[in-house]
Amino acid sequence: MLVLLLLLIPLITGLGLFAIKNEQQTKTIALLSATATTVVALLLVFNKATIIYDTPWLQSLGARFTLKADGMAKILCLLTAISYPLIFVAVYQRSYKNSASFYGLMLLTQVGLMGVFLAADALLFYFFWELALIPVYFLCSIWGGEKRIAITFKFFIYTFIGSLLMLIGLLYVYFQTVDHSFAWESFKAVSLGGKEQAAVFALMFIAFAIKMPIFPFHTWQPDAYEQSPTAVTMVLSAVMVKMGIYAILRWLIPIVPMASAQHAHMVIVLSVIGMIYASLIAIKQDDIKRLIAYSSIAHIGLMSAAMFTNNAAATTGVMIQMFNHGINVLGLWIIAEVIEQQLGTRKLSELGGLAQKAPAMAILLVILSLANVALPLTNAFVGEFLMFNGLFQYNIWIMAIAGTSIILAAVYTLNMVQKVIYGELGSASVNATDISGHVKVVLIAIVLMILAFGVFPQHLIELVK
Amino acid sequence: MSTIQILFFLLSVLAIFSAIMMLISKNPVHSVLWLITVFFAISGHYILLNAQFLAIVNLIVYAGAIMVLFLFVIMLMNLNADAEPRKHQWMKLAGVISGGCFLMVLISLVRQTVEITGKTALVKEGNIGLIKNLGKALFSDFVVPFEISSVLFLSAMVGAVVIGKKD
Amino acid sequence: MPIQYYIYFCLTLFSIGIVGVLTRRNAIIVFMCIELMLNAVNLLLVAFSKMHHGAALAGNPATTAGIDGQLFVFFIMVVAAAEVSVGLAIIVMMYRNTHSVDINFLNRLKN
Amino acid sequence: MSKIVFLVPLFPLLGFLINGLGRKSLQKQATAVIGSGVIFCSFLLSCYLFSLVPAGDGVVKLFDFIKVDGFSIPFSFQVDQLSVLFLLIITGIGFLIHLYSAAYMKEETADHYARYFAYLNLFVFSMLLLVMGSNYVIMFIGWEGVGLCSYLLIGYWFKNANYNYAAKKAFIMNRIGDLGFLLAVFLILFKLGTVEYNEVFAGISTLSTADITTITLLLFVGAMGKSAQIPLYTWLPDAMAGPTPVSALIHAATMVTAGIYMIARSNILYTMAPTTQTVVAIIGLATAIFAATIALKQNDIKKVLAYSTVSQLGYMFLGLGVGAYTGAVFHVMTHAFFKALLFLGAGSVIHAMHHEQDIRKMGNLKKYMPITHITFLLACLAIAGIPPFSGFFSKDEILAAAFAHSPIYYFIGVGGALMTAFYMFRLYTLTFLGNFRGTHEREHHLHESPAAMTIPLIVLAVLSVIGGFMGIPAVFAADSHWLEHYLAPIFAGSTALVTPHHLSHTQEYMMMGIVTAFIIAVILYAVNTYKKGIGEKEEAKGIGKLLENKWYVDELYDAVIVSPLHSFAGFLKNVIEKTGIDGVVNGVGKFVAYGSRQLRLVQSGQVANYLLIMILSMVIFFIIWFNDLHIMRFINKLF
Amino acid sequence: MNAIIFSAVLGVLLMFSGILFQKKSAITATAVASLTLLLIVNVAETSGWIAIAFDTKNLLSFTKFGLFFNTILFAATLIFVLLSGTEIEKTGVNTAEYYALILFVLCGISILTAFNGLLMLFLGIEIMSIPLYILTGADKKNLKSNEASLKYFLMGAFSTGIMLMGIALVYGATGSFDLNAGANKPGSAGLEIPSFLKSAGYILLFASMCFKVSAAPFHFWTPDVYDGAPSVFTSFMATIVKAAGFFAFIHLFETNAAFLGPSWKILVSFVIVATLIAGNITAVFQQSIKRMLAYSSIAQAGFMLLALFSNNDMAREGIILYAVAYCLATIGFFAVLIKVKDYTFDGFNGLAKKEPILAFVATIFLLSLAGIPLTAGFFAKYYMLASVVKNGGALWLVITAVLFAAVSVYYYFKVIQSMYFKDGNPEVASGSAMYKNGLLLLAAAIIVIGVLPSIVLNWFYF
Repeated sequence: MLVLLLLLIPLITGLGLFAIKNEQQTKTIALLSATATTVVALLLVFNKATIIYDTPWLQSLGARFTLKADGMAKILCLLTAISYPLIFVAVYQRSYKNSASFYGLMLLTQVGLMGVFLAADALLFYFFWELALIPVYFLCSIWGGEKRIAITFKFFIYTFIGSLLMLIGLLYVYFQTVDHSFAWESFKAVSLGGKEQAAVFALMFIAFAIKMPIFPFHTWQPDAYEQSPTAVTMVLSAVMVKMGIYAILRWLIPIVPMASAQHAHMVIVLSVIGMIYASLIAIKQDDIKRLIAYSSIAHIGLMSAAMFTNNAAATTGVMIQMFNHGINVLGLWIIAEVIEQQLGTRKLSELGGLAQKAPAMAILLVILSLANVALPLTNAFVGEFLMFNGLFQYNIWIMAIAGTSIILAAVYTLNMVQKVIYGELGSASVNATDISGHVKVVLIAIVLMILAFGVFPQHLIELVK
Repeated sequence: MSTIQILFFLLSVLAIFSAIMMLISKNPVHSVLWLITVFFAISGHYILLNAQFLAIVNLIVYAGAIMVLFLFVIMLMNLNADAEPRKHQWMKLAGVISGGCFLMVLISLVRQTVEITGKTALVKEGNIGLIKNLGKALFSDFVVPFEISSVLFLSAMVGAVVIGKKD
Repeated sequence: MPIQYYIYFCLTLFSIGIVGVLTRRNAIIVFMCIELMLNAVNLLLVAFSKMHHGAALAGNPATTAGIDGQLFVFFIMVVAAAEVSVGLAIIVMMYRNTHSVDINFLNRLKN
Repeated sequence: MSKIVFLVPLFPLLGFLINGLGRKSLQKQATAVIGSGVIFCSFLLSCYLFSLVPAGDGVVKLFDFIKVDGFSIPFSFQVDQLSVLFLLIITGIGFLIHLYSAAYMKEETADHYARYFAYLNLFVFSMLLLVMGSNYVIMFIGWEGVGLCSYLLIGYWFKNANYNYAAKKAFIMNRIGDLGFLLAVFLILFKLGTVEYNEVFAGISTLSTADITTITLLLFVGAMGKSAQIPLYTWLPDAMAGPTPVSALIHAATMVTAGIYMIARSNILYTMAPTTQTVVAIIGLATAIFAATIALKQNDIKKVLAYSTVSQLGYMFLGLGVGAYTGAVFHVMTHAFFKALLFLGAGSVIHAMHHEQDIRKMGNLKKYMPITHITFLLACLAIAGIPPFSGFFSKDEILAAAFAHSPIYYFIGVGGALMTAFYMFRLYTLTFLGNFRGTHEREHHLHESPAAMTIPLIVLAVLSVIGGFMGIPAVFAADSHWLEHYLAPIFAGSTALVTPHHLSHTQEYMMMGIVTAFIIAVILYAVNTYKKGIGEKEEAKGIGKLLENKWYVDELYDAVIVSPLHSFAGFLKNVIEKTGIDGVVNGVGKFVAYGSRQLRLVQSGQVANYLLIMILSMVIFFIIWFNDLHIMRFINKLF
Repeated sequence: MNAIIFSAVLGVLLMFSGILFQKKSAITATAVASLTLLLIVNVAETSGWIAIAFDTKNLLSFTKFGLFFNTILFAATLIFVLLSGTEIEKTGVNTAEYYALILFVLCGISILTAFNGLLMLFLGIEIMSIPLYILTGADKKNLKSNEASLKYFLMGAFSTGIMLMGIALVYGATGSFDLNAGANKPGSAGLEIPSFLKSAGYILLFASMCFKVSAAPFHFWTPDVYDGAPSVFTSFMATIVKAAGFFAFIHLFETNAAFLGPSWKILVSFVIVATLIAGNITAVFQQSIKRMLAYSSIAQAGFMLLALFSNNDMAREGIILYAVAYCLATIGFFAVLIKVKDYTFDGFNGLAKKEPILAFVATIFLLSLAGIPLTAGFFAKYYMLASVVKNGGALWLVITAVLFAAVSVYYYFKVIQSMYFKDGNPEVASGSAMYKNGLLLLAAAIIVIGVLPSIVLNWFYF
């Protein structure tokens, strides 16, 4: 029942919000809902057992409404749940036109995300997968930046193609199941031949690769991140890209293990190329949002490479890194949002010297940046350590090449830090003031999480075991 | 060559010739007349096949009613002078060629059909084409389509009225 | 008569009808060509009907096999008549509005 | 013991938190007291630990840091002779430098003052983690942590873009080394399934020589970055952008010696990998000479000291490379004393000169700053290796070991020592002797520094003078090398593996004598040459210009690595990403749109055309039907 | 049989209602009543309460599947009339006749869902088609409507000719018009050899059926006719009529596909791919939403053809679901479209501001057409894909279909973009409250089916 609440709370409030006109009320209700969800998620996390909710749905199709919260699902639900109140508080002062619809759609997205992470039935999974996408399409297209319509459209169609291919893959497996069921267990029990596995792998992998995104399917992402309203960007990059990774861990590798192992090399090489590639491009970015976007691609690249190393520790690393990367990147986006809101620019060349005007923000940005470069004792370190370790055991040379990304990460992250907060005041930062109280609260919460999970990562590791 | 064969070929040649003439005559009225000739030839075929009822119906319905209707319309529109501008030559050529291809393909198909080799259409004999037999069948086995075709007529009638009458 | 002859003949007529549909511009003539096609089919059906009848007759003198073919022709005629009434009405309506029955001018709707 | 070990790093951490969080509200006084106080507490604790060590049990586990299938990494501390020695150096010198900073940084506003102390405390914390960690991962945590603090402190004056650049450079170059370190950790983890020192060293026998060589080389790459060895040394001179006490603490006394600590800690690995040892020795030696040559022509007081540090670090690596682990650690210690002293002295000078660092504009400062002068001179003598100052003993130990290994090492090393003596006394002379060459206004303001700054100078001067007696070579008195005895348990594994070959006493005396004589000659020559000062406009030529421009290494790196990388990144961003990948993605869309425009032309509106296409497609249908088997075969081939 | 009789009789009744009632709304009301009655009698027959038994001499056979299909199409027609009745009234003066013709079309449809031989197929198609020629030309003063009508008629008659030739050839080969007649004679090697004549006949039949369901390359009439016809009748033609056509198509080839041998799969996949290309790709560049919908209906036909390709149980269930989903969404969207004056995309700019409810329901309909989950359209497409996957092989066809589904998202979402993301002041006739509520109910139905498609299918299975 607890897991069902994770879906119901945002669903009901999300739909209910459309009826509300008052902006203040909207915000309050949305925030309350998000907080309630977080509480439920926390209860779920503290409950050690795997919680299952199961009810018939489409029996003729062999699909059931099955939600299953095991460690990996829990940690991602927690991420989804936690990020929402943080986002809502962070954008509390920002006034979106038609705010009821905005918050309503945001909450509906949350339903989709939760569903994706909880679903233990392939068809249900696919449903939520799409459900998470549709509200985002509207959110970005209505409240986004200048080129929002075309960019969002590209993003939507791109991911939509992927998900349809995934559907074919799922269908294919479904017809091979013994009991004609979409249940995860039945899927796992299917043993496909080599050629079939390869086909299913190709179909499903493309969907997940686009979602994550893995080089060279990534071009929608910087554009989408740049053009989306920042609150949505936060959801996209903190939570939504994790859908792809999660899906690979849950729905791809266990179901077609042979093909996964066969293609692991290709995926890992692609991912590593993507890491280096995105890092290099990030170095040359002048737009803070695009920079974070490329940095995110690089980080995701590491996760996707580590997943395919077939190494238990690395997989653990991926799981906790999903959470940690979500938290970190959320913080970075909040900073980007604050900068853009306040100074009206995202160009690094126009910024600078914010440490003088906004010391609190500067400190928080530095800590977030450190987490971004996976400095030890920040949360990202543990994940990256485990993942690199897995990659190392897979192939030392690939790991060595991938490892250069930690240098490059330092380069672009410190570039950003330097250009934003250090140096003389830039043309746009003359009028800057420090971040407001509630943004500070959010960021401090994030920083505390960064440090807490950096020093005591074992709690997360225990959770995902 | 028996009489029937001679008749067959005569009628066939007549029909084809008339059809081609219908196709190429510039004056629509001429076309109508040529088409009526075709229908007559076909009715001749029906008689050869001892399908007397159909032969008569063909004459009455087609050559009589339908073609007269055509003629009326053409005259109503005063199209008897050649009102038709020339079509693009290539389009004509393409039409003839594709029609020819279609014919060729179908004929080659028929030529390869094994099961009809040596089969003949019963000429002169066989009385299924007689009105008595047809009537029996029509009102017993085929009464449903017969009744249903009334709906067809009704709708055609309604349609013609709806379309044709002045608002 | 060998059935092939009928088939070839009917197909030829049918194809002439097709060629006419493709090459003529006058809507009425086009329609007439379609009628020609229908007639070709009719004759073919009757020929087949007699063929099947002939085949069945050998075994059973009282058979009515093949009668359905001729009845089908009857229904085709019914339909053709109905079509003609509607079709001519449409052509007349068209003519009233445009004073033309040239199908080449039917290109307000395209692309 | 296990109960209090964690307090040692905890105090600086507390200091960091209090100063960092309270920087808006704390008075400067309070900041300084807290900042220095916590370090002093740690120092006292370290002293206590020092007294416990011979009896102590070593490893203290706090909690499980990472525990996954396959391996577990505890968060635990190892307290033994080596770490306690470093603890003392770090907290001791750290405390002095904190004290010194309290006065040196007086001009900063209260919150920046607090920020400074917070960073400094954080640095000490990280450094303590580095040396106290009982496994490579904890060491790596400290390793990166000190890099971070170095970054923060170099860029302390964040308004200056150049300083930020220097800070960034330091961090990134360190990261290059860190990657090597990390790879080594992974390799250890892969081969042995553990990163705990005790277990690694115990399991070493199961490893092949190739593995050990790889591990040690990779670890050494880490050390290169942290301890500023060729080719990763260029960040250290630039790091002088930070406040001078920072240079003293981080870039002279403690952080840069982390590489030496690490190798000393892993001595058994290195001993078992002779190839690596050779590499270490050669790189150390090359760095020692190379940096010394650059130092000869530098005019920035801190730059000279920086290159000197790089050079001295090179000596330490030489020592490690030739197996003189004790010597290297010994040199770390003495170097910490005198180099910290030199930096603090330089800081005192800079403080007096109002942040003027060009030695060509100084001179005759001994008149205004007697304490600074004396202490600085003592430090110069120590670094030059004049007996009985501390530097003599430690450097001699290394050189002696080098000679035992290969005389070539020795002679080159001695050449470096001579250069050291030369540039140090060039520096000393230009700064303190001769006439003052700055403006009158500046001369007017010259003053001795306050007590908070001079007391550390004096303490360090005393240490620089007497520090060497901790390791009196056997040639003077048998069994009087206290340090060697003290550290013997740490290096026991290594000493067991190598057969020591001692030089004869006569030989040793002779070498000492000759070298000392040479050094004294060089010193005199330097003092003589530079008494008059050097002109600012003096254009260096030939090799001098080369040295003045630091062999153009920075420019070389820029041309060979940085610029190509940037243009490659630009190429990726503008060409591959935009027109390449995104072009393909958008191209699909464009292709569809183009297809749409073309395809709708088929919809010509002409009935005849439509019917024509229908007829033709029927013909095609028939053709397909005729040839279905061929087509099927074709399709099957395709898929 | 109920449906055939009642639709014919009620059609005649409606014809006379024009004389009885002066007010057009009364005629509409009668139509609604008639359709409801029709629906009821059909359900009655399906469930076996009241069925007019009639010996059809094996010419018609009333299966549950066919009757259920009838129910769906009748219900769709009812919804169509409820939503767009006022528009039918506005189209011309002959309201009663239009309703009568619609009922005659339904009569034809009832035959098509029950035919058991080529004769009834032919009659059914003609009864369905001839009223449509009229309805297309209902807007007599509008040249586009005239043109569409004439084009439709000429091409329709031509395809009838093709179909008849096909029937004739089949008859020649088998001597019967029964669907299952004339098993192939075993050849010398004991293998069944396909009868060339029969195959040729069925290929021609295939072509003409393709024409009826507007499958490429026989689709050319569709855009022009749908575009030219009065919008309300386009809505009817594009949905109910087309669905019936599909039923007939699938029914016709259910048993007769096998003997065409491997070429059958090639032919169908050729047609599917061509249809998907022609529909989707051409739709991308359209400026008029109405014309875009015409192309999109071709594209949807491409998807429905997958049922023909797979030809299994799942395909049959799927075609039901597809019919429901597609009819509801298209009828709904047309009901909105009719209210907007300018049919171009720009004419929809800013609709969400002016008429939020219309825009919202239109969005749901479009999402359903695009096959987005949570809408009925998803399961429709899902079943189609699943039926093909179930047969194994032919993954490439599924992938192609899916890629084109993604293309379809492009043009459907362009409408959403116009409504929601662009500013403008569209001229839109505001509908009555009943109309809006009806639309909302329809949208709700689409979502409910999208979540629980078994609602529809369970009726089928009872």
